[in-house]
Amino acid sequence: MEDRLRDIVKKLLAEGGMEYLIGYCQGAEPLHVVPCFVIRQDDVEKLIWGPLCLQNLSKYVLQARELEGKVGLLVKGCDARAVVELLKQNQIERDKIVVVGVPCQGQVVPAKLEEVLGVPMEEVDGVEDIGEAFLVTIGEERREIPKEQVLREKCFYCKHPTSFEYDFTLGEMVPFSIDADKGEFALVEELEQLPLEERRAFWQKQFERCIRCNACREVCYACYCKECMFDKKMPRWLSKTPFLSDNQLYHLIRAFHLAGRCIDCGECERVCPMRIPLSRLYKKVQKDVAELFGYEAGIELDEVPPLVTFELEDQDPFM
Amino acid sequence: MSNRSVLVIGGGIAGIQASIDLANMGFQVCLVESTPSIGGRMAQLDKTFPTNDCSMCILAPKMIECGGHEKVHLLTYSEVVEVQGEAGDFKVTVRRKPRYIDLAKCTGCGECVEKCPRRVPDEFNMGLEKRKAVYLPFPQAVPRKMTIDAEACLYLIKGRCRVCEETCQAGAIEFGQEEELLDLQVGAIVMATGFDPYDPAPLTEYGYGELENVITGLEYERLICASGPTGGNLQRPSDGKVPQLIAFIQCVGSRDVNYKPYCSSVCCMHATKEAILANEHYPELESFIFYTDMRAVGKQFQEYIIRAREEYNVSHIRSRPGKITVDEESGNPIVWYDETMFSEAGDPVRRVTSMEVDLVVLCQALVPHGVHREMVEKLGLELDESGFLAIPDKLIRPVDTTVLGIFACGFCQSPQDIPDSVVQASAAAARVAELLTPQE
Amino acid sequence: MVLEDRGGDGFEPKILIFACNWCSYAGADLAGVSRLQMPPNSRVIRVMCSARVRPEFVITALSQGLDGVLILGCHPGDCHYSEGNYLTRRRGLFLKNLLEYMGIEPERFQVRWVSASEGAKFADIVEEVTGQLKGLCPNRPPGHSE
Amino acid sequence: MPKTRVGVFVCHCGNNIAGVVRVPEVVEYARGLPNVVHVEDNLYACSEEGLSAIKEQIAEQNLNRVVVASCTPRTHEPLFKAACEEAGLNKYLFEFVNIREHCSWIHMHDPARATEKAKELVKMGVAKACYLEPQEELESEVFPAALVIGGGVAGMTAALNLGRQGIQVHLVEREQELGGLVRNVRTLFPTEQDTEELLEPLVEQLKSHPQITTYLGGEVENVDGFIGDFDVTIATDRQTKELKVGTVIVATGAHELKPTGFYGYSRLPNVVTQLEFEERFKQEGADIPRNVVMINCVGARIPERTYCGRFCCTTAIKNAIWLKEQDPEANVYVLQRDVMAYGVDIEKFYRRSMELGVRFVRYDIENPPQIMGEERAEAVKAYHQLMGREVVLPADLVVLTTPLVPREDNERLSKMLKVPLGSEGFFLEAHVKLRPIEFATDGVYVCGSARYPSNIPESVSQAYAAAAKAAIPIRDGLVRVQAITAFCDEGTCTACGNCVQVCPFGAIELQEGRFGTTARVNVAQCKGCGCCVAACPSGALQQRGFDDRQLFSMICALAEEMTSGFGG
Repeated sequence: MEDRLRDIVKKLLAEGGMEYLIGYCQGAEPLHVVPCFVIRQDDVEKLIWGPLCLQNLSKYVLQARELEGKVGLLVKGCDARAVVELLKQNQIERDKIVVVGVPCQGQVVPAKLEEVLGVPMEEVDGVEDIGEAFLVTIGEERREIPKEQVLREKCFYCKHPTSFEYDFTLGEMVPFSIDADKGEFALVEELEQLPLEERRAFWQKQFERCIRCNACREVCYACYCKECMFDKKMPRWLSKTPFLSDNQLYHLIRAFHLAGRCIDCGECERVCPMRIPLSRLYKKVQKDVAELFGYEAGIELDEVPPLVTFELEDQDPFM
Repeated sequence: MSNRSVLVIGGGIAGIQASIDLANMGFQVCLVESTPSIGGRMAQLDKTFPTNDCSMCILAPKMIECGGHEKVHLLTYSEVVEVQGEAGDFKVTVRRKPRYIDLAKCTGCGECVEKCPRRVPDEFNMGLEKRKAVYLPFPQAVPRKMTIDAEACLYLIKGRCRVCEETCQAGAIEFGQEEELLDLQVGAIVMATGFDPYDPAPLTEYGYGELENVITGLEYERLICASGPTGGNLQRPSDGKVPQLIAFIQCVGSRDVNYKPYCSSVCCMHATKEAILANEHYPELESFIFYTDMRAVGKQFQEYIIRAREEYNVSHIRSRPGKITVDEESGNPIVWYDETMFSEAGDPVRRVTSMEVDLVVLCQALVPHGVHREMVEKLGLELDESGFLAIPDKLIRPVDTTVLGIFACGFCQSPQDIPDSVVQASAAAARVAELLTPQE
Repeated sequence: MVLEDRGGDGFEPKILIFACNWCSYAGADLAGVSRLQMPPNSRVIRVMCSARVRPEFVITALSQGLDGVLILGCHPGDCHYSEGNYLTRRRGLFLKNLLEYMGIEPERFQVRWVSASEGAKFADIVEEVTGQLKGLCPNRPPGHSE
Repeated sequence: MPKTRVGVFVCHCGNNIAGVVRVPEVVEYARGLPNVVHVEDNLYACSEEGLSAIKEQIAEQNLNRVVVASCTPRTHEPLFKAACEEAGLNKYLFEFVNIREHCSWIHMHDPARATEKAKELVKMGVAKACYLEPQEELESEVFPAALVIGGGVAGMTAALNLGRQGIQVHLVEREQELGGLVRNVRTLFPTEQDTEELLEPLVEQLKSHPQITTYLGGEVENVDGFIGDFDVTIATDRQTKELKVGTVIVATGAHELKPTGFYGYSRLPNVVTQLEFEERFKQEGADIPRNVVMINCVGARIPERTYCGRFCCTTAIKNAIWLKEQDPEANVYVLQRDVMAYGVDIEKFYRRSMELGVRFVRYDIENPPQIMGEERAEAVKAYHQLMGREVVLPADLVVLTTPLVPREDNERLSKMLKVPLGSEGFFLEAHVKLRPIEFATDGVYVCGSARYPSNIPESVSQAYAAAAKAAIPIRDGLVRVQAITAFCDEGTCTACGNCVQVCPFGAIELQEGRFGTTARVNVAQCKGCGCCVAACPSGALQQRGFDDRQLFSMICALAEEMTSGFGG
């Protein structure tokens, strides 16, 4: 598949009109894949594709606004929703981007892999998707690891293994089911069923750790404001010190802003240095948007975002 | 070409509203008011039914809007002397009484009032308090300028004093002032001269003027008003005691062929409001309203009556008391009235009974204002049999008088409450606009 | 100045109310004009429409320690601006669920419809919500400044 | 930027505020607030004295923000704003704090806490004031035409008056004929003229007036816009017409209550309403019954419908007089609960009816009259309060006096015009005392029984009054838009389009500009709701007078004494 990818990119570069393509290349360590910008034909060989290509690259596509030509973008099915949302929110014009869709059958969480293997990450040489499982190479040794042991949370209930918004595609894939019992919102429901005090305690424990490094915001495709409201001098929504109440305010407001925008790429949780399970917050946002307003972000281009419209028949618990 | 100026006579709520509407329609308005301030009777009310809105709170903005309007020329302390001409071209002579104050210089600071040695009964407070010979009729007065009462001023009657003149730093006292006659030319005239309370003295059975603790509705209104002589503390005249039981007697002089045959329209609601206010001030206080028919016909009026009964200790007794006597020792008035009792056999028996209360409030008839008849003559208008302005076509021209170009709104043409007066005031403005628009 | 009241039996919650100019603020005025007595725990901020209220304001108010926040708007269908309150309804619904998910008592954030003629309803709501919040602890985080 | 200098004026409102709130304490407290350079209290801030104090201090203390703590901005704001302006201070630098309706009047028994609350409200007001900015108002033109909805006596009167003021009028009547409810009435109080004598000339004048267009069988389908610029869609059988008008008068009238379920009405053939009575005898030659019993307050002044129908007593008296005039021997009884013969004319009428021999019997709501008879009403049994016993009154005809009730259509119209209905279902005016025929919504007025049951002289007066109000903006030619409109900080706008989507007035568009694509607000169309501001994640959209800094600072001011939250 990597070969076909490189062929397409070579052709696109040769045709002209595309300034560069944003894809993935190998990082300093074997389990570390990083985004890369493919500008010249020479760069094409750097491109890789596999279960460690975790990043949602659509964050970088906004750069196309400043460019003459187009920007190419490699998207997994899940990340394609971000592209749709960016189009919807007028952040990018469709003819300024070239979308190359890659089919995906699950992404690996490196930390989980390390734990399952019992081997330090640096010693692992490669991970390959072989359909039912991941094939891990450690020196000479090859080990098959069942997917459910190392999969990213969002991949368990993946509905879009293939990008549905593309100019070129590397093929289709059927949705796969790793754990049929595990519903999309299982973790949210689990939390919802706890008594109020325990939920509060749960979140307080999480947000106590927040150091407000803003990594979650920086990585979020939807955080494209020219000046974030949290950075404004007035109103100064947050104090500089990461008090718990301010941390909660920060995450709650972010969650609110992402209602109808969050496409479940999971990047915020992935980059959080304090390991705050932010997906649990954002899955709730997605769940409510779906249940209350029948809305799913990043699917239909002409669907109006849920909180800027209404139905006369909306639920009304406020009489 | 019709004259685009309008004369409005009377600066009560009706006159104020008519002036504002006319001015907003682009007419030049001259508002003539006989007292030193606009505001009229509404300014004397504490609260208004059925919302218990504080009367001054809603009136003051209108007074100020009217007084400050660039197209309204206020002539307070003035009277219409003569009117000639016809619709579209009336010639009016107005007399400005001397107020011995230079309006341009007076700041309304009130220092002269402090120093003035002469005290006379204060008509704004129904004589329940004294004011000085130099005075501002009430705090929210528009214009906020002093007036020297020529009939009370020591200098003007006896030729000595002039303390005010020494006090006034603005140099606004002008004893040399004389009355001024102004000639106006207007296209139309709006009458809004309002009402006076009827003096219940002729109804000797109620002892008004004899019995200290029998007062009138408007006197009561000043007593319960926070800006009144007692600061809103309800104190009865004889001993300053706060009453626990109050009797309100309705139709005093109204609906009575011996006095005024008509219904004064507002007294049922007025009395109920007064009873509610009393209870608001003193939660233990109980009121009895002696009435004939409880005429509560406006929006939210019935609900107001029900609230009075259910929440404010107000009882309505359907009877017209025949006599009021007094318990000499306590000074308590005793109200004698008919009531229907039932014998042991269950037969009804009308019998006279009595109730001793702390205070009696006579809700007297309201009659056209004192200047009314004089104005009617000067304007060549006609009266109906009750003394109100005759309106020849009530159905379709309810604010047109018998003289083309002269319109009437508010109490001068029939008894009515504030909203109805305000409606008629605007209606009069509409009729003026119609008259003064050249028709094709 | 109210600090000493907070906590313990004498806890007096502080409630922030956003009221739309046309219906709910007028309803609150009517409550005043009608002299309907209610506990002095609420403070009204007037906005032209309930839909002006950013959810961020609600979150901020709660985060700063106010005990409850109410958004009052015209009844659905009665909005002076036609549809603002429908937006309020959606935002309110969403925010309410989110806050509860975070473990914040549902009483702390409420949306209600109060018309210009509903002075009594305004008074009832203030009474009711004050009572509800008295039943909770003061809104303060554990281990923070107390 | 000059230093912020706030002046605070605390009103006693006589005793209304000072009787509960300890004003001197509030004054002292306000002195300690940031940026406050002057504080004083006034007996009545709204009196000329109070206003001149404000004006003087603006000059003397060089105030650039004014905060008045008194009553409700809904009635008094214009007054204080005007005072600021007179003193040379932009009126948008004024902030109102309500410590009367929202404090002293509702906490009368707790002066201590009411005082605390007043202080906090003042603090919030001052906090907001510091962020106020001067604003310019936009003026817009008024389209010189008016719409009158309803072609009854009120609507026709209003239309004629406007027409005669030289204003173009569109009159919409849903029936095929003008006249409304009155068409079915036989004679009119107080002149006792035949209805036709009133209606025919009115209709004639209306139809021949060059400025007035009448739409019979017409329905107002839609109204959009605002004072000065309403877009109206009128549908008649033949056409759908789009119109532009500057102002609108609602004169849609009301129905007579058909009292099904009361006193055998609709079951017994000789039990009719007053209006049916009039219709019946409008035709010549109908037999005049000898024994007639009228029952007043049917369906009115009862727990389910508390209001009084105002003129139904008059109608009963009028019809009773007519009966006695037709047949002096007739026995006419009016069973009543209070005879609402207010004023001069009705009382005179009432007295005349008694002189003619109409007998009034008072009944009690607890003990209502009863109809005797199975197939038809034979008699009415009533408890005679004065006699203290039951009386049986033979009846050839029973006439039920019922009140007017609101039209079902009111609700639709109220939503379309964005004006409220009261609890009874009649249109709710802006202020029951001093703005009886205006709505809170500018440019829309009401008259006649659409507002509350009114007799003809009253309806006609209201119609003239409504016409006066509707004429004012048209004669003036301009309306001024309050500067509470939204605006976009294009530098931070991301053009996400949320604001465009939520704006109920289509006032926001995405446009190309110095900062690329951004939102832009058309101020003339903006109504100042602020929906867009709350929908804007970046905070680029703001509302003048209600911006994020202003509201945020109020929250902070209130919360300052609190420790931070999210506890529980």
